[in-house]
Amino acid sequence: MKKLIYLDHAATTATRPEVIEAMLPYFSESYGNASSVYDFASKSKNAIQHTRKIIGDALGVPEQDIYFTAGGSEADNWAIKSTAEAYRSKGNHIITSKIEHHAVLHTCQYLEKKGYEVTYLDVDEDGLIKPEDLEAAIRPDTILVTIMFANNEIGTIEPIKELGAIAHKHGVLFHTDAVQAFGQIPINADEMNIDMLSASGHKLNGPKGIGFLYIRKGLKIGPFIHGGAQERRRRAGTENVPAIVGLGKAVEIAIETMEERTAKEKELRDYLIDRIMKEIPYTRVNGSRTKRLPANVNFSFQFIEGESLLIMLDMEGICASSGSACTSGSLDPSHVLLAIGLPHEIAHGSLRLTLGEENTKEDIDFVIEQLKRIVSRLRDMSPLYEDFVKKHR
Amino acid sequence: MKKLIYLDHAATTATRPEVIEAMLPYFSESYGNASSVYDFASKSKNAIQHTRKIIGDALGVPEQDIYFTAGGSEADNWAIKSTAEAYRSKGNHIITSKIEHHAVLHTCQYLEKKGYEVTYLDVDEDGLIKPEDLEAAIRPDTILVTIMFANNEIGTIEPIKELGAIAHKHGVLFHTDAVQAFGQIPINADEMNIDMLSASGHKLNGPKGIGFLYIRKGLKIGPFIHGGAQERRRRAGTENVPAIVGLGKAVEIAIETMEERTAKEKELRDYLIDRIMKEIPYTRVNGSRTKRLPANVNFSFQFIEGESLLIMLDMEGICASSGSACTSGSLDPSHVLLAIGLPHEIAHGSLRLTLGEENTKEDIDFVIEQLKRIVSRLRDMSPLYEDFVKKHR
Amino acid sequence: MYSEKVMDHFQNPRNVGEIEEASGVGTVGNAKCGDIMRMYLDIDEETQIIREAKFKTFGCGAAVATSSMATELVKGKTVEEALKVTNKAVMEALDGLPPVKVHCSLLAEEAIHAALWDYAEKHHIKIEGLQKPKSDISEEEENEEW
Amino acid sequence: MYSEKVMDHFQNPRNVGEIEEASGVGTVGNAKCGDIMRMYLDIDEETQIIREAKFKTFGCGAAVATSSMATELVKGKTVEEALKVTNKAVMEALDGLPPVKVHCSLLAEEAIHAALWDYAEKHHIKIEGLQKPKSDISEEEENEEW
Ligand SMILES: Cc1ncc(COP(=O)(O)O)c(C=O)c1O
Ligand SMILES: Cc1ncc(COP(=O)(O)O)c(C=O)c1O
Repeated sequence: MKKLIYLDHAATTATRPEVIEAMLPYFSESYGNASSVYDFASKSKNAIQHTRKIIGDALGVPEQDIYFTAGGSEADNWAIKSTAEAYRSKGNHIITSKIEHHAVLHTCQYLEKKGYEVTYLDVDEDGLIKPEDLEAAIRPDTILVTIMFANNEIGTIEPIKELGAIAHKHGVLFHTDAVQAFGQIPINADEMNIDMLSASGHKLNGPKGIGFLYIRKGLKIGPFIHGGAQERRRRAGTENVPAIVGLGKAVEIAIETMEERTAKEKELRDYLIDRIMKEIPYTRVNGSRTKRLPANVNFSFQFIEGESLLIMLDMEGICASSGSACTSGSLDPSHVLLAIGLPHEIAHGSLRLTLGEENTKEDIDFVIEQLKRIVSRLRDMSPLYEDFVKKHR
Repeated sequence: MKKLIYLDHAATTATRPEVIEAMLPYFSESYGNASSVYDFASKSKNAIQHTRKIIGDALGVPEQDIYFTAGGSEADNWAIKSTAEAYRSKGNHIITSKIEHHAVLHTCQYLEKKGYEVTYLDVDEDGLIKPEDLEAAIRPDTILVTIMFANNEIGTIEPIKELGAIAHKHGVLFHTDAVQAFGQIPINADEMNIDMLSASGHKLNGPKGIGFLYIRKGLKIGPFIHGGAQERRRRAGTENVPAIVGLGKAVEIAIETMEERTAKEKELRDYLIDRIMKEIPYTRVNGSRTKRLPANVNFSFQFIEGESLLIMLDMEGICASSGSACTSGSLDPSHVLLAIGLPHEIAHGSLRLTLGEENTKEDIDFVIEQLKRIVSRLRDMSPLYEDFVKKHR
Repeated sequence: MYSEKVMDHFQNPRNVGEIEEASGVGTVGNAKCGDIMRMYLDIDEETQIIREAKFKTFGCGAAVATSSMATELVKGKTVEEALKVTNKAVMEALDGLPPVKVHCSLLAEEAIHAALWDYAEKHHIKIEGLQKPKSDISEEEENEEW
Repeated sequence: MYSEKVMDHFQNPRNVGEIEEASGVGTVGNAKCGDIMRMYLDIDEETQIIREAKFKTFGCGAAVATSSMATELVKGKTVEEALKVTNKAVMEALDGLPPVKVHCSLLAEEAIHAALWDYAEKHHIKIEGLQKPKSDISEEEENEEW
C-alpha cells in the first residue's frame, strides 16, 4: 500500500494517542453520569471541570463561561439563533461576512426566512473584511456581528480585535467562529472583544462530536437544546464525559505545542507555496500571504477542475480538499473563492492543502512532484487550456 | 475499597468493551471526514452506513430515515421544535404528557412562550396515559403528539401503538421519546404508528454524546442544526464517526441479547420489589407492575427524604437515584411522582433502582439489607415518622 | 459535594432524638420543599442555660448536618447567646455548604428560634430580640446562575 | 463513489486530444457549473461513418469518464447510429454514476450532438432527428432528498 499523506487537517484530524488514553477510563470505568449525587459520579464531574478550566485558561476567560456542545456547528447555531431570539426586542439585524462557514451562513439564511435581516459583508481579494465596512453596516437595530476568526478554505485571519471593538463601540454583541483558529493561533477572548466564541475538538487532534461555545458572563443567551439542568441549565443532555476529557487533553497539548508546531508548519507551508508558484504556471495562491493560518495552503490552478485533481492526488495517497469538505457533493464552486473575486472556472480549479505536525518535508516534496505531473496532465485534457494556448500562440 | 453496586442504569451505562473496541480504530486510524472525496474517508462513510442499517433494521424502518444526533435531548428538541415550525401553518397546538422527560417538557414550555399551545395529558396512578384522554385533546389545530415510550423514573410503558393510531386517525404526527425503551423492549416504529422516535446511545451501553432521531420519509421537518450537508442536509456537523460506530455495535448487541438479558432483569426486578414490599413497611411501588421496563424499580418510603437515602446508600457503594439524574441539584420533587398523585412528602422519599446485566442476586440481597437498615435509621430521625407513630400509638 | 464536616455530621449526627417534656419545641420547614426540622430544647429556668438540645429532621444531607451542628452550637449556651447562633455560624462550623443548600442553614436557625419561641410562650416570658419565627422557610426562586 | 469502469476511464481516458481539421467539433457545458466538454469527430463523408472521435474535458472524474466512454461508443458508428447513443447508454457502459453526477452523462450526449450539428452545418446537410443542441446543460435545482 502507498503511504498516506494526509493534507486535510482543516477537515478533521486524527485523535492523538494521549487524548485517547485520557478518554478511555471514562468509557468503562468512571462512566458515571456527571449529574448524579453519588461519589462514583464525582470523577465525571471533576473531569468536566478540569477541561473547562483548561479552555477558560487558554482563552483568558472564566472557566464557568465555557459551555460544551456537540461541535462547532452546534456552537455556531446556538450563538446566532439564541442571540437573535434573546435580543429580538432590540432589533432584528445581524451582520456577518460572505466567507463564513455554512454553519454560520445557513443559520443566517434560516433567520432571514424568519424575518431577520442579514448583511453579508464583502471581503477583499485576500479574504479580509474591512473594518470600515463593518462600521458602515451597523444600524441601530443591529443585534449581532458574527465574523469568523480564520477562514477554513483560504486560511485568512480576520482582524477580530478591531472588528470586535467596532461592534462594542456600537453596543452590539460580537461572536466569532474560531473553529479553525482555536489551538492554531493565540486567542484571548477578553482582550479581543469577543462575547461568544465557537470551537470544535476534532480540528485540533481532539475527538469528534465535541466542541464548545464561550458565552461572556451576563449575556441573556438562553439554551439551544432544552431539557436537563446540565451546563448550568444552558445546554441539556447527559454530559459527554469521555469526549470532554479528550477535548481538554487536546487543547492542553495544542496550546503547549503551539509555538513550536506552528513555526514548523509555517515553514513547510511557505516552502510548498513558493515552490508551486515557481514551478507550476498559471497558478494563484488564495488568501492572504501574511495574515494566514500556519497550516493552510490554497491554490487555484487555471484551466483544470478540482475534483479531478483530488481523485488523481488520492490515487497517489494524498488526501486533500477542494473548497470545504462539508460541501463536497455539492456542485457549486466555493462561495469563499467567489467572494474573493475568482471567476467560476478558476474557483473550480482550487485545491486546499492543510498541514499537520506529522507532515514532513519529504511528504511535501512528493506532493509537489505529483502536483506538477497531475496539473500538467489535466491541462492537456482541458479545452480551456487548449483555447488559451491557441489564443496566445 | 467497597464493591460498587451500580443501580443507576437509567441515568447512564458503562460503554461495553466490544463497543470501545469497535470505536478505537476510528479515532486514530480511520479518522477521515466522512464527507471527503478521497478513498481514505470511505471507511468513515461505510461505517456510518453500517450503523444506520443496524438501527433501521432494529426499528423496522428504512435506514435512510435514521439521522444521527448528539443524544436524546437533541433528538427531542429537534423533533418538537422543527415540527412546530414546519407545520405552523396547519396549527399551533401540541399534545404531550405530564410525565415526559425535561428534554420534552422544557422544549414544550419554550414553545409555549413562542405562542404555541400545549396540552399536558394527565396520567393515572400507574403513570399510564388514557387513550381516550388523547382522543379528547386532539383539536383541528393539533400538529404534534409527543408521548414517551417508557418513563425514565417509574418505568411505565405507554400504549404507544394505540396512541399513535389515534394521532394518525386525526392526521396528526406522532413522536415518541424512546430513550429509555429502545434496546430494552421490542419496537417496530412502522407498525407502532410512530413518525419520529428519539434514542440515545449511552442508555444501552453505547457511548455518550450520540443518539438518533428517526424521521419517517416524507415529513417536512427541516434541520435543527444548520450548516454543512451532512445527514442529507438535515443535521450539520462533522460526523462523529467513532461514536456512531459505537452506537451501532451497542444497538446490535442490545437487540441480540434483549430477550435473555431482560428476562433475567425482570426476575431480579420482581424479586427486589417483592422482598422490599414485604420487609419494609409504609412503602409503595411507583409505576405499573405489569407495563414496566424490565430493569426499573421505583419505591417511595414514607417519612424519609430521598437525598439522605442516596447518600447513605452511596456510603455502602450503592449507586442509585431519586427522581431523574438530570434534575438532581433541583429541590423540587419529581414532576413524574407528583403526576401519578403522590403527595409532596412521599414524592420526596422516592428511590429509583435501575438494573443492568452485571447485577447479581447477591448484589440485590445486599441492597435489600442496606435499605432496611437505612430506611429504619432515617425514620428514627424523622419528625414525620415521630408524628405518625404518636398518632397511631 | 459536601465538606467532610457535613458528611461527618450527616453520618454521625449528634443529638438525634426527642426530649420528653422539653422546655421548648419548634418545628420548621415543610414537606413540599423536602425539609422539616424539629428542635427540642431543655432549658434551665434559673440560669437560662440550654442543658440539652435534640432534633429530628426529614430532609437532605445538609438538613441533617445543619440540625446536628445547630444543636451542638446551642448546647451549654444561654438563651440569649443561642439567639445569636446564626445560619452563617452553622455554615462556618460545617466548613460551608453548596449554594443550593444554604437554605438548610436558614432552616436550622429558624428551628432554634422556633424552639425558643415555644419556650418563651410556655413560660410567658419575653426573650429580647426574638421574633415570632416563620414556620416555613420557602425556597427562593431558583435563579438562572449565568 | 465511482464504479471501477468510471475510475478506469478517468485514469486511462480513451481518445483524449484534438483532431486537426475535424469534420465536426462541439463544445458544451460551462465553467460556472464546472464542466466543459469538447468533442471532435472525423467522419467519412461517403459512408457517414465516424472514423475517429477525440475529446477534451474540463470537469470532474465523471465528466472525464463519460467523455471518454462517449467517444468510444460513437467510434465506428454511422452518424445516424451515433445519434442514438444516449446518456443512458453512456451511463450503462460505465456501470452507473452517482445521482449527483448524472448530468455529466447528459453533457456527453449533448457533446456528441453538438459535434454532429457542427458537421451538418459545415456540410450543409440535415441530419434526421438532430436538433440544435443546447450549448449549456445547466444544473437542475438541488433538491432536498428527504
Ligand atoms: C426519557 C429520556 N429522554 C431523554 C433523555 C435525554 O437523553 P440524553 O441525556 O442522551 O440527551 C433521557 C436521559 O437523560 C431520558 O431518560
Ligand atoms: C470555520 C468552521 N466553522 C464550523 C465548522 C463546523 O464544525 P463541526 O464540524 O465540528 O460542527 C467547521 C468545520 O467543519 C469550520 O471549519
